[in-house]
Amino acid sequence: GSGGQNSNSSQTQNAQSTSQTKDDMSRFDEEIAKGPNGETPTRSSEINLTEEDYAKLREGKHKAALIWAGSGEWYNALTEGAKEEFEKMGVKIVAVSDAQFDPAKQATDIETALALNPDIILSLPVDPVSGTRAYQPAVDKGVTIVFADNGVNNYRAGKEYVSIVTGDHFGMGRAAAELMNEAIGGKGEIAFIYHDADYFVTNNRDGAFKRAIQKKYPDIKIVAEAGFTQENATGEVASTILTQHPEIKGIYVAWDVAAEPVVAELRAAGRNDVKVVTHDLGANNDLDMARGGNVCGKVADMPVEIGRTMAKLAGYKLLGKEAPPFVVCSLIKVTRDNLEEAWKKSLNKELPEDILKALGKK
Amino acid sequence: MAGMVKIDFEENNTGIYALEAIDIHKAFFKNEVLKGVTVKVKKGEVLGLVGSNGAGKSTLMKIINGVYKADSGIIKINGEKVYYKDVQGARASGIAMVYQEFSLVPTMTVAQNLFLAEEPKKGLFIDDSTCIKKAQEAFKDFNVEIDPRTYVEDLSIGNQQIVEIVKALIRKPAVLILDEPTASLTQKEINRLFDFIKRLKQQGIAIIFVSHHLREITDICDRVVVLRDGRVSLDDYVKNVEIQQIIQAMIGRKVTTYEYIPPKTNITRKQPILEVRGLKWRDKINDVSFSVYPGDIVGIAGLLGSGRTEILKNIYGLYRPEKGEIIVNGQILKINGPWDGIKHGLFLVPENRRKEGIIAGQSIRHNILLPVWRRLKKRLFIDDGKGKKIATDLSQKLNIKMVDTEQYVEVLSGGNQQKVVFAKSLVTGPKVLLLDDPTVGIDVEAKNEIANLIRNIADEGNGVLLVSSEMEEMARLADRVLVLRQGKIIRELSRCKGDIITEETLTEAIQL
Amino acid sequence: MDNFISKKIKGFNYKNYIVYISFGLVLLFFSITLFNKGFLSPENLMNILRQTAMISVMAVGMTFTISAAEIDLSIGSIVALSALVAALVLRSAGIILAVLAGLSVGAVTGLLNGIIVSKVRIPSFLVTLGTSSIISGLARKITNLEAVPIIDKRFNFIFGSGDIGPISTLFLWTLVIMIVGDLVYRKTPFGRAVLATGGNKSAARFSGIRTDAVKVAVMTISAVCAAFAGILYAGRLHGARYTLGEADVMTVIAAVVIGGTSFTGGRGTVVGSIIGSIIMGMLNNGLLLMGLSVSDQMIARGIIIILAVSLSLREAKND
Amino acid sequence: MDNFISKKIKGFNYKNYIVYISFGLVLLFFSITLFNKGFLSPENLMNILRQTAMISVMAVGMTFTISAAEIDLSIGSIVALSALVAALVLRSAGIILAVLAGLSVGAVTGLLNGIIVSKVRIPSFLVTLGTSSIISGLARKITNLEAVPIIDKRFNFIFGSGDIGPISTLFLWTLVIMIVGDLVYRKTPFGRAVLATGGNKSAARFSGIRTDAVKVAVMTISAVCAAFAGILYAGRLHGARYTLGEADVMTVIAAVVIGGTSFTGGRGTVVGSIIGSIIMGMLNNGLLLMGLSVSDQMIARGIIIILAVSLSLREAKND
Ligand SMILES: Nc1ncnc2c1ncn2[C@@H]1O[C@H](COP(=O)(O)OP(=O)(O)OP(=O)(O)O)[C@@H](O)[C@H]1O
Ligand SMILES: Nc1ncnc2c1ncn2[C@@H]1O[C@H](COP(=O)(O)OP(=O)(O)OP(=O)(O)O)[C@@H](O)[C@H]1O
Ligand SMILES: [Mg+2]
Ligand SMILES: [Mg+2]
Repeated sequence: GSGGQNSNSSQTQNAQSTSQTKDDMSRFDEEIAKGPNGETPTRSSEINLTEEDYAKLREGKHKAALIWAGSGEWYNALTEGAKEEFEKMGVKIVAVSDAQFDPAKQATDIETALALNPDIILSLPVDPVSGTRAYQPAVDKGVTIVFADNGVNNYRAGKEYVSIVTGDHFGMGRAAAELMNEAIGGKGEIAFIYHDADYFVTNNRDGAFKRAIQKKYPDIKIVAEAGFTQENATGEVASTILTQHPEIKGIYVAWDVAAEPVVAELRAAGRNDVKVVTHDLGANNDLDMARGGNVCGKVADMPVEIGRTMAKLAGYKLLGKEAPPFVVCSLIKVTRDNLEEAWKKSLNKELPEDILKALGKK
Repeated sequence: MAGMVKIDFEENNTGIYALEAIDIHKAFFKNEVLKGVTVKVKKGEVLGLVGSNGAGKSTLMKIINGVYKADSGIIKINGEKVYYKDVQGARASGIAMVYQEFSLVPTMTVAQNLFLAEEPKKGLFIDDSTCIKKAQEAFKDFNVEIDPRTYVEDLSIGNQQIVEIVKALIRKPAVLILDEPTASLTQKEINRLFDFIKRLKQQGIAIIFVSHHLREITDICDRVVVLRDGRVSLDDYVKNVEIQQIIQAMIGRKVTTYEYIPPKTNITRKQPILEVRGLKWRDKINDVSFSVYPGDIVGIAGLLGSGRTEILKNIYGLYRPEKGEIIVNGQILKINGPWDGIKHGLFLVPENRRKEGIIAGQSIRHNILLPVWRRLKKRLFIDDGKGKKIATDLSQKLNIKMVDTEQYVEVLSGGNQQKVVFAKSLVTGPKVLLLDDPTVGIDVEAKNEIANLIRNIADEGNGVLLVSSEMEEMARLADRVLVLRQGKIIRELSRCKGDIITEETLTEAIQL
Repeated sequence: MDNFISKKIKGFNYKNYIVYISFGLVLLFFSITLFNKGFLSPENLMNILRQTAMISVMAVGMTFTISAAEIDLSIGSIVALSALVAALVLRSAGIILAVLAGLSVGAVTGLLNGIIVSKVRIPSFLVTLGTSSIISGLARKITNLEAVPIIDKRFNFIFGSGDIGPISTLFLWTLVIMIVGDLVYRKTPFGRAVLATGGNKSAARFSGIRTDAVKVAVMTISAVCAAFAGILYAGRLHGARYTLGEADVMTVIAAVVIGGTSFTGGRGTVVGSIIGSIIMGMLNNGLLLMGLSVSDQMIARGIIIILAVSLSLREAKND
Repeated sequence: MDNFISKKIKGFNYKNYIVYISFGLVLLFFSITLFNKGFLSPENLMNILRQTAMISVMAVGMTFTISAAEIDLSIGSIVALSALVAALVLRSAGIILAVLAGLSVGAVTGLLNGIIVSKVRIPSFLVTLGTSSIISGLARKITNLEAVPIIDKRFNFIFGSGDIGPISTLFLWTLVIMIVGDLVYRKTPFGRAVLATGGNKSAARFSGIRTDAVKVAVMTISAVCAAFAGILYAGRLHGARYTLGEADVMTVIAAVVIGGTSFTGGRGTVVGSIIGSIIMGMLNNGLLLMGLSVSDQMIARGIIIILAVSLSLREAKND
């Protein structure tokens, strides 16, 4: 029945999309983020609460638990965004958890958090498969659940959960491809260092980047592909690629932290001609970018925005408002020129001093 | 009692051999230890096996018990060839052994150790209550108080030795091997053991008894076999041989043993080098006071558990005295640990070789020089050349049987390990030497050598405090003897005050 | 269990009941700080027991291994592979076959570990580090990183998701494993052989114990327990994934050591290890309920572990 | 068994040179399988040395700890905190101050570990597991998970990014630490005290060694080495973040054990540990050059480690 369909389509949105057939262009272009059940995305800017709404919510004295998959700057921003909105709604955050990407730990965290009887759970699921079971206790208790980035197999918006708020991961991948194209002047050989693990966010971004290069930029060749699981262990990967493919002009790395050792290796090899493109903001690499080093392009999504929107959508549910099932936050292509703006938009933070100096803005 | 020995020896004269080990060869690497040794023992016969340290006694016994595989040679039980490749095999053939080295599991209780690998079971599970009951009976037989529920690591070395013996006896073997069972036991326990051995003889059990105390051999054994350089150099009935003959067979010459070695110059007892005042520690030592003067060798005699070891450990800074003062060279010491003791010229030779004496997994050199690495420092680094020389000289002086000083201590024979422990005390050149059973398992010849060394140390104006379970050693060295009972000094014997100090007088002094 | 404790105390081995004091201290701490936050609610306590089940099961196995002075780092990878194998077999075959398949992953790996350790004499740390890397690799390849859902309701009920009355089947499994493990450990010749091998290998040999066989046995036990934990994970999560158990090795070892089993071997208790695992579970649970940030949870966890153990040591020594 | 012992009769612990055979085997293996893939190119070899520098530095410290029969699980967290502290201090102060600040993170943690281990007598495994959790928490809080870039060119050159001729400063640092460590370990009374303490603690005490002080010292050494590794990471990456060193603990311990240091303490070599760390580095590098997938790398790594060590043991015994 429908259950089967759901799980299929949600699979499409997840891991499998990396292994999708590259043949038909059309299939690829419509590869915009779609809801697990094929819902068309709504812009996060369209999600708003009025003053009355806030006032009403404040009377509820609700409690919320934030059940994340990991922790880091990105999750901090996510939490910040949610906190900000929840404060307006008078919602108290009673628990924040980090599953360290372990589905069992996440199941545990959910059970534990429920002992605090939260009315709201904002969560980023580690694993759509085991998620079905993991969130069941919360569903049974009628908790208002809003997901980030991805849903859970066999769940449907408006039923088990309110809706999903996500960055446009396919879009991010494609944007990265564009940046790479600009960076190396439209032609040349590049290396592709991807996250070799089953995690939909990175899988979708990496997959989209690769396909975009193959489809849109025939003059750009991916001559070296290597996966990693340890974000600190990418230096070895980069150096071996340089040994075997000294001719490369650019390297794509799955995300910012993983790109740091890569940049270090490029420096050590004295290869400031090799351009690095990656995802997410991060002081170390952004400084490198500001000083015109190897890093020359990044794509960032809007964790703060996602957090805010998730909180608002929870508000929708509590107010009985009709909530869109699938909301997508925009992304931002980051280069040396718009670093300051990007930090503001994405992380809601000022650019660190060192970087401002490097940009000559201080 | 000797008479009784002869009697049932005659009885068994015609009986077939319970155990024969014929033409046994064994080499460890290039080190040929046994070069064709044959020993036979009849039912109800006690065979004494002697030989100097490193002669191969324990190796032979371990081969018979299936621990080592002989390079060649055959073993017969009741006249039939047997093959076994491990200890289970040997046990199946009715052999049990008390090993020379510590072979209990310290982290398990006494009862658990006694029945290890053949626990009595009730249904699926071990019947602990029976274990404990049987154990208690066994200890009552031996009339020692050991609670089967205590952990072996909490037992004194003496009591551990008793547990080892009981563990072998409890297995009701047909052939019983005792490898230096009397080490670190006092006369009291030894007598008990001998009573047992006699009982077992009557039950027709064949016994091999290894010891360096030739007196014990002549007391309890029917026949004696002497090993020398991996060969049998003597095999005869005890009634036919004199102790001196045995020694001759062991080391190729006679040695005069046992008589008192007097100080070179008589001792002037004015300013004590070590003084202990009103020492109290737990319930083991109560108000103990005494002095040791330069040139003095003071013995502490007492029964097992009388607290001799504790006195030494309190002086040395291993235990913190609850009351009392330790005074060295007129200076009251505040000792927090052995390192302080050593700074003030104290050094202790511990009774527990394995636990407190050696680092088994390291070389002879590293063990001997352990207390003096600091002194061997030349500018920043250790002068290993000098260290090697010192270690080699000492090993030769004590004639440690070894390949070289880089050899690991764990592969030395028991007696040679003990020599290593004693050697440590010599490198430090102590002003006050504390000895706790310093010559356990050391052979007659080396014992003489060490006795002389100890006397020399005293003669150089140092003090020696000697604890020994061997009264002959005490009698040979001590100028004065403090008799200890339950942590109190009940009597002092002093040669200069005209007391006679001999094995007999001492034994009787501590008993009553 | 009471007479168990008292027996040990008679043996003057306070080390064996430290863990109970630690347990009391941690429980007390959270009962006070969280008395109005549902920490002591029956549901929450059952949560803790359910959530720690897999760690507890592995801790039982690891108790044998560490008591024999060995270590097993491969359990984490075994969890994942056994769960995946069971889930895959379940697609085409029945529960029993699936479970056997999962367990056999453990049995094979454990035997391999044990044989290399005892025959080739490589430290178990290295051997199991190696096999762990191999098994993880296989777990990743077997489904090419994809998670395998389990739809068999009976399987899911029996292993992990079901409740009998208020009691979770996971907890029942823990009880079974604990009781069996404890009896084998304390009451059988094999248990004694393990302790002897760990406590003094040569003494054990001299007493006629086949220490090599013992080492093979303990490595196999811990591996099979890990495989069973994997099956429980699969049942609890209605699916298997190659990342399962990744983070568990350290938790398990910590549980066993807190439980009073000594790294040098020869000393330990199965029940202690279970308590140790529950202590770890209480920490995760309590600190989350306190609403601490992830960073603060880490700091608090570290402090509490050290404090609890120190205080209990003091206690234990002072009487 | 006898054969095994016979090696020691020669007064020669064959365990000490196994690592060199393993090293040879692994090198040979890759030279053959990768002879045309640049494995033996000078740049690549220098890459390996550069990339293993931090592990090597930590391995030197850990050699002391394990030789004294202790373990230090907190090094990973110390790496991160020391790097962050150094980077932060560097904003407002000079290199020397920054380095001292970083190292003092190690010193303080190490002292704490050591004192708890030796005075309270909690197994170092538990103590350092606890402090590791505390320090990681602090590392996360100190900058609220933000990375701290380092702009000081001199710092970056000296610690990690610079080359002197063809030689990376990272490699030079490794050399310095190795030589100092090896001399202290083999040639000083302290080194002998460490070995004695690990070999038989109470025998060492009886011979006048302050075993408690030794334990404090070794815990401090490994912690300070970790702190220095953190500084090298910072210099190499031109910045610090809380995730540094996360995965290093196991690698370091493995390097030390492959290097021939025994877990039960009392024997080991510093150079061996360095070789061990380089072996681990060669494995990463070689398997990547082979173009294996991550999964296959894992499998291969496990197999090679076990095979290399077994074969070398065989070698070592049979001559
Ligand atoms: N496991 C072993 N490995 C190598 N050599 C050994 C081993 N055991 C004993 N040896 C050597 O064999 C020789 C005989 O040792 P053994 O223990 O049999 O002597 P012993 O007669 O028992 O001496 P002691 O009277 O001191 O006990 C010694 O030189 C010893 O170094
Ligand atoms: N319950 C115990 N726990 C730990 N160690 C103990 C215990 N009982 C005895 N010992 C240790 O055993 C050694 C000897 O103790 P004890 O005096 O009881 O036996 P002993 O040496 O035969 O006595 P003595 O030296 O008077 O013959 C001492 O080092 C003591 O610390
Ligand atoms: Mg012997
Ligand atoms: Mg004594």
